[in-house]
Amino acid sequence: MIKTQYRELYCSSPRYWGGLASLAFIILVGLGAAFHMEHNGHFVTGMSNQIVWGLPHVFAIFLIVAASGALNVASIGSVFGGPMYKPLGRFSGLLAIGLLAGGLVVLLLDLGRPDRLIVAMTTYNFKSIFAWNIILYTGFFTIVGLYLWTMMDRKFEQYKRPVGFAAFFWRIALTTGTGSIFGFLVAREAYDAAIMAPMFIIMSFSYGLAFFIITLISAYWWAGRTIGDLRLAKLKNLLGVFVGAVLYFALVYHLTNLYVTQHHGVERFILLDGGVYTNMFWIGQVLIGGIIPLFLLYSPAFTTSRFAIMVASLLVLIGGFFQVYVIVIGGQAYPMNLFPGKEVLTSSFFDGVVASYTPTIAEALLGIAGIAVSMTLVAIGSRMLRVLPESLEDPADGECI
Amino acid sequence: MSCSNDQPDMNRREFLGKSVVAATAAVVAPGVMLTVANAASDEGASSAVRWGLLIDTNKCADGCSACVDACNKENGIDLMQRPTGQSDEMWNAQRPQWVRKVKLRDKQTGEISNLPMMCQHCEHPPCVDVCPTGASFKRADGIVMVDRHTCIGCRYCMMACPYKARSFIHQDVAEQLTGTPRGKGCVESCNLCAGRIDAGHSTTACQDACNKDGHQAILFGDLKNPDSAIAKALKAESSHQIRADLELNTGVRYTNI
Amino acid sequence: MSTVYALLFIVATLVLVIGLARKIVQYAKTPAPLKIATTPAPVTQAGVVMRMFREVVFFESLFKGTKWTWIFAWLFHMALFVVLLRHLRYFTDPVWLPIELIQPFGVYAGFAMLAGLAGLLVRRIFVDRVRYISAPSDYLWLLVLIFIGISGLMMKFVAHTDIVMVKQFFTGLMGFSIGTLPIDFPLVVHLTLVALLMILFPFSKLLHVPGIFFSPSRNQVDNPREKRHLAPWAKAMEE
Amino acid sequence: LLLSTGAISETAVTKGSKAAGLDACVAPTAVMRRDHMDYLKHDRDMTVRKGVRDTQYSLSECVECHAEKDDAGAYKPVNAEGQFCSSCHNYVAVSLSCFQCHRKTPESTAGSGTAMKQEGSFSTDSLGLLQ
Amino acid sequence: MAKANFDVPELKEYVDVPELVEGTMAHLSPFIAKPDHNIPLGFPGELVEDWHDKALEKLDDLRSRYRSLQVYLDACVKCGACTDKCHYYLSTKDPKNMPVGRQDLLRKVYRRYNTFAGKYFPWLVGAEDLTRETLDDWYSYYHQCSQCRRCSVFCPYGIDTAEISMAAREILDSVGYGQKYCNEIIAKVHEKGNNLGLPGPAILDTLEGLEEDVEEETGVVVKFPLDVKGADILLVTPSADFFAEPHVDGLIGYGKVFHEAGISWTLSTTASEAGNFGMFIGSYENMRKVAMRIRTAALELGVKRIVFGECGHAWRVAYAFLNTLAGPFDFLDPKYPVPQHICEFTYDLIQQGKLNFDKSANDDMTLTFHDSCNVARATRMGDKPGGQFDIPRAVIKAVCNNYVDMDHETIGEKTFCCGGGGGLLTDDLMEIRVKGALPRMTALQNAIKEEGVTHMAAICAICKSQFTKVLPYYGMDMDQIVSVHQLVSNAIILTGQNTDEDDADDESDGDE
Ligand code: HEC
Ligand code: HEC
Ligand code: HEC
Ligand code: HEM
Ligand code: HEM
Ligand code: SF4
Ligand code: SF4
Ligand code: SF4
Ligand code: SF4
Ligand code: SF4
Ligand code: SF4
Repeated sequence: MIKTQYRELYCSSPRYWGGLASLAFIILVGLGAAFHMEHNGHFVTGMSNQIVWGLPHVFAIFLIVAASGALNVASIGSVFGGPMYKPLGRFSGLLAIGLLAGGLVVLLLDLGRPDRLIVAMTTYNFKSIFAWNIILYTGFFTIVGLYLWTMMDRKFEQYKRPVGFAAFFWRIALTTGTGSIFGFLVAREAYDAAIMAPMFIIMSFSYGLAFFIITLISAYWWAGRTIGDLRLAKLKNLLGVFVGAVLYFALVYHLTNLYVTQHHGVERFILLDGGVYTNMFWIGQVLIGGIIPLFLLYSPAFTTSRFAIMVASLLVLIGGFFQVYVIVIGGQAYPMNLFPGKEVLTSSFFDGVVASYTPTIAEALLGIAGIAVSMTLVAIGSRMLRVLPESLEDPADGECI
Repeated sequence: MSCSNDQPDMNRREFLGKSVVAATAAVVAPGVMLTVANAASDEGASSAVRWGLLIDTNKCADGCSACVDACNKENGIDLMQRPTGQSDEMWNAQRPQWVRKVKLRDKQTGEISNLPMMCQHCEHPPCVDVCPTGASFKRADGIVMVDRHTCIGCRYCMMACPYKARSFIHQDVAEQLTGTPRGKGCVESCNLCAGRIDAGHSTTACQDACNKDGHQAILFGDLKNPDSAIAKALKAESSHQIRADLELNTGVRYTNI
Repeated sequence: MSTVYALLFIVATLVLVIGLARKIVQYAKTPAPLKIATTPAPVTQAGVVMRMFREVVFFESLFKGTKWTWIFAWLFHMALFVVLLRHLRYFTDPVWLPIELIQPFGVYAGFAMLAGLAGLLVRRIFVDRVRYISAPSDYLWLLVLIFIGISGLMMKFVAHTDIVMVKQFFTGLMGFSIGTLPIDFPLVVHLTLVALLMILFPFSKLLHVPGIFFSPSRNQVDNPREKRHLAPWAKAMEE
Repeated sequence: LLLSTGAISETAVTKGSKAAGLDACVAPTAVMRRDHMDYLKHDRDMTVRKGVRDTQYSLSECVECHAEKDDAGAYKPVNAEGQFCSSCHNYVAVSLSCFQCHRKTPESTAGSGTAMKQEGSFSTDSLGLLQ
Repeated sequence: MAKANFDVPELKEYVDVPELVEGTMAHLSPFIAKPDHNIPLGFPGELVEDWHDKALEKLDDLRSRYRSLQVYLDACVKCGACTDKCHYYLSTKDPKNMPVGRQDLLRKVYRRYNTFAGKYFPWLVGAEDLTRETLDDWYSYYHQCSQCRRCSVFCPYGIDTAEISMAAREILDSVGYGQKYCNEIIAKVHEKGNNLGLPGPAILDTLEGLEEDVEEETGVVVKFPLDVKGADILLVTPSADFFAEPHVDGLIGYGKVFHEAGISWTLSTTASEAGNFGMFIGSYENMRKVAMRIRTAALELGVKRIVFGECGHAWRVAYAFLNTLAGPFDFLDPKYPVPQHICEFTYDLIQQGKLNFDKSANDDMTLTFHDSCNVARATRMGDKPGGQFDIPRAVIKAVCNNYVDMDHETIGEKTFCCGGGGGLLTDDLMEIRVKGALPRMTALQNAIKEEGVTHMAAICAICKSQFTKVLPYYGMDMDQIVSVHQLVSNAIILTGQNTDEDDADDESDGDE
């Protein structure tokens, strides 16, 4: 069998530096936005005491979820022994690290007191799932870092599988943890569901793979390398399965919620009369993020169209973004029912009314900067390290099924 | 939703905590209490007591907001300036409110009731459970508060609190009272007037205000001391915890909802 | 005691400055008769500046060479850089704004520096090839820096010293007046070792600092065909 | 030739403050200069977490004692340029974020703005006197 | 196959960094130069009495003349990045073959006599006296360095052990302790004009033979001119090209390319050697003297351009030093770089579409390319950094169908030396030559196994000679090494070439 040759990503300088420069610009703008938010206080955002987590959290959670999913390809390659995926393992590890870092940057900069990062890193309340998440995140960096190392350094090859397994379990734990951030919010009806954690896992698979496909194709286009159709077809089919699964989980989630009488209100809100959230659910999550990509991925008309795969992946991401938005913001917007059987006539604190939230540009810029941070890390990482195979031409013989 | 059954067990504690003595002393002799209160405060918060509030919604008057105003004053919340450029709507949504007035109508009977909502000082506070740094904490005497020296402003506690009892400080705070430091980027909520209580007072600011207006809707006291007014009152009539289904065993109880 | 330290630091500074200056002059004066840039090398002066920048800031060659060493070495040097910047607060009044802003990072950097040094020390002890090439001084340098770091962090976290006084002492010294230094054990250790470091700097492998800028294989433009490059002593041969 | 003794730091205590009239801080000066941050931190935790209010190193007391009054008798914030805390903190560039939350002047008993001295209302002054 | 009186390392899939074993190569040193090798070069005939002081004096002298030496002696931090980069260390485990170990042989003496710490605390900084043992160590280990500069790529300060080796060899020479092989050759060049000592008539004879061969093969008269005044191009090529396989096939290739380009060219008897062993012994004076022949020849023949044939260190001296040593070349045509590499020359013609190839002529081979260290790490081709990697590959790919690279860790700027450079290409050093080839052989073997490579092309006379010798030790065939221009020669279709040669031209498209 021909050995895979990994090579730093080289492409013509103006292209590379130009790309980096524009990413850097986006990041700079985002940092400016974050500074604006921190300097003035969060009153310059659309967030309030009702919607306490706004757009930055949507971005952050989206990226973090995608991060653990991005590792999927590596796991299939070295944990489950999918030879077709093996050469992609390194890049998948790098992307996972990049996405997580991007997400965390956003999360950090959205804190009320980011200057107290050291407090967050040194004082833990082990009862808090959030604290566990901090450990899970740092652990993720370490383990995926090690995993990358074992994949790249022949001397440590023998540890590849055990570390790969560890990374695999860690990342399942991480997504479960992220999902549980919501699962633990028993008070909020939208989140109080055991299915939240597995749903996050499957969401992570889908977004992570979509990110993977997009970055992979772009990287290869950037550097003028080739990817074989067969490989892409595999990735594409996998993506299709994940997208389907996400839809399925969403269905189960809402069905089980409908089963619990208490949750009828919030279900009605999301599915029927939640205004923007309902639209986002049906148009954003289901249509853009589910049905259209499925069509693009499975329709015979587009079997080998790379463009279709790119568009489908992009739509999966957009749909996923809406999905997280509906979960995070929609879940908060729906009022908590403190007084069953009563109707709130007046309250200065918006009891009983749907909270409104209009994100500001600053929040969006911060979130986008997070994505830019991820992409910058990936761009720099793949230039500095040998993560991308020289060529991803389909293997000549059908050895890789 | 009636929960007289899960009220704190008040019979086991027969003795009086030192601080209760001190508290009494403080009430008895406000002018000369300092050294005494000092001794009391030396001990800090004691687990021999559990502070709580009992709110009689029947007595809470429609249109009154004396408790809210008093709280704002007590804690220097009213010193906060509205940031320039902020709309009314956003100011309302973003300004801190440790206590709020809620007016309810029963969907069946149409009965109107009024009540103040503040942190319920849960015995099993979700806000404390979720706080990553342990900034949200419950003192030995049952008061739940935020240590704003370690709060990172993640707002997870706000997500977790079933009562929306907490506020995030969205802006710079130019002026504070010495007793209640507060500033941008942290989360805060009713602390049962901890500073006052530690200094030996036996009432909260909101209670004082309500009493002053003649409503007597708020009663502060030690839930664990069977002889305290609040314990007696709780025994006398059935009270409610809001969202009792969550089994948080709140320290703030309501009668007549 | 304060006087002893004052004198020590004056001497150390003189040795450091004069010693380094002499070395730099020596390097600058010694001709590089042939073009020996390690290729592929930049073909323009601007390219050389970029290359040097990458070497100095990112340790590019070391990165290519040995990733483990790179991680620790880079961590150590970057942290050292931040720590030194943070230290400027003892010597400038008023403290410059950027220096003020990095203050909080200086503390993390202190730990990072120790971590890097520890990694380097472990490698020096356990990798047989590196052990072979190490002389006692190679270990000593690492230990000196480690102890400087430990004593510094001790002052931060265990036994504080009076920083205001330290600053008054050093700013005073810069105006050639001798003040008093608080005599605290960690500070004494810290300052003694720092003085040692300064005195030995120009006589040791720490010459890699000026050296890297004068290394012909890195600082030359790759243009021998386009431009004739001739050392004075070689020119003399042509006559 | 170099043996001219540099000026030994004069005190940071400012003239118009209460401390100016006293001769010792809550601990010896040398100790305060080195360790006040640890004490403050320790006592902060005692106060906030344990409810112990009569700590030796209370920030409100620092302010009480060290804040300087201007000619008009109004207090100057202790973290203002040249005032007690800042005089050192600016000098050595140590951040003093405490006063983002903490009051920078003693609550003036006679003052108008912060009318706290009210019947029945707990006055923070009593806090200040607990020692 | 050659019989070795030493253990030939076994080829594994990878070359792992070995645990060090001291002294494994202490026994090996090259033959010592005799007075008649030394004296023409201006060195004492044999080891002088006061070698100790003379050596230190020379060290001082060199330090004051070479910034590289001075900085490199000071700057090393013993970081160890270079330790596992030398092919000689990897294959011999001898720590003195680690680049820094090699430098330290000189550095410890420098420290002892020239630095404060070394004078007063020698034990602290590892400083040592200059003793006869040290001198012998120098002789041994500085002649186990092929000056390939691989270590310099990875050193954070670019410390180039080759510079130190050169300095050490110059010191040794200055006390009369030179190496026979290099000094003998330099003497020959000074005397005859080439390394092999081929006299003019012998060269002429060879060239005529080549003309006949080519005509016989292609039916086209391709000239191989010698000492033709007024030719456009002076070709300077390693003397190995005049007789040895596979070098000579390369020379045929050059001739065909020049012929097709329609440019007049010539060789020169006095400059019948591209190599410049003066570099190996670090002697600026000797290097300059050798280089001056080329200038003189160019002036005498009145050429407009100078082109160098395939040789690694020759190209380094030509590319990087010629202008310095023998310049300025303002009498040549300024439109072309001085000097130009034959690959650059051919590449330009290919770019202009002036050459026609039948790529299938090389179909019996699957090729890979060995980046010669001096070309890779000390020179450039074309006008972009890295052209020295791209241009030869582009030429190869233009003339054959099957090309693959070896492991990327072993090519380009990180290429492994053939093991025979730097003046080690002598039988008395066969042990180090064979061992030193290990990393390259490993990569080649992997390429053979995994990618079906059959032949390796190179553009260096030393590499080609070395591989011819060494391949058999590793169970490969000596003719698996080929010249790049040999491939060009195979594939090029000369204008008017007879087409009935064989069946290969069926599909060749461009033989008008
Ligand atoms: C009783 C009033 C009082 C209180 C309360 C007080 N200080 Fe002081 N402080 C003083 C006096 C008086 C001095 C001057 C001592 C001297 O001149 O040696 C002083 C000196 C100091 C100094 C040394 C300044 C210098 O350079 O001379 C520091 C630091 C300090 N105080 C900090 C604090 C802090 C922090 C607190 C709060 C825990 C505090 N002080 C509370 C009265 C007080
Ligand atoms: C984000 C707001 C905030 C910041 C910043 C802050 N504090 Fe506090 N601090 C508080 C609050 C709230 C209390 C609690 C008061 C109470 O419970 O009565 C407090 C109480 C204290 C107390 C005990 C009360 C007293 O006056 O003695 C000390 C000591 C203290 N803080 C020291 C500090 C120091 C030192 C800093 C700076 C490093 C600091 N604080 C920064 C909010 C803050
Ligand atoms: C004598 C000079 C001096 C005075 C006056 C002074 N400080 Fe400090 N303070 C320092 C120094 C020096 C440090 C830094 C110690 C270090 O970084 O190791 C410090 C540190 C602190 C810290 C810890 C800050 C951090 O980020 O680590 C706090 C809190 C603090 N001081 C509070 C005060 C308050 C409040 C006052 C005024 C009442 C005050 N200090 C007055 C010298 C002073
Ligand atoms: C004259 C020169 C120096 C003086 C006066 C000095 C003084 C100090 C002081 C007073 C501290 C305590 C800081 C605190 O408590 O916050 C400190 C910390 C420290 N010093 Fe130095 N130092 C000097 C030089 C150096 C040098 C050259 C190094 C490194 C090689 C160094 C490394 C450190 C480190 C790592 C710390 C702990 C981290 C930190 O606080 O930044 N110091 N130094
Ligand atoms: C221009 C600035 C500098 C550059 C580019 C630089 C670069 C390097 C590099 C690349 C190494 C080799 C890697 C290693 O093993 O650590 C190194 C080592 C070292 N540097 Fe620096 N350095 C700089 C400044 C300094 C300074 C200011 C100091 C000391 C105060 C210093 C102390 C050291 C030491 C002690 C080592 C040896 C580490 C070991 O023993 O392994 N460097 N430096
Ligand atoms: S002060 Fe008393 S009556 Fe008035 S709103 Fe508050 S609780 Fe009700
Ligand atoms: S009411 Fe909310 S803030 Fe108060 S203790 Fe309970 S959960 Fe925490
Ligand atoms: S906002 Fe503060 S108190 Fe609330 S959870 Fe986060 S750190 Fe804890
Ligand atoms: S108990 Fe105190 S803090 Fe709580 S609401 Fe009443 S006045 Fe406000
Ligand atoms: S120049 Fe080449 S042979 Fe010499 S030490 Fe360096 S790597 Fe080894
Ligand atoms: S890489 Fe350079 S600095 Fe490091 S040991 Fe080798 S020669 Fe010395």
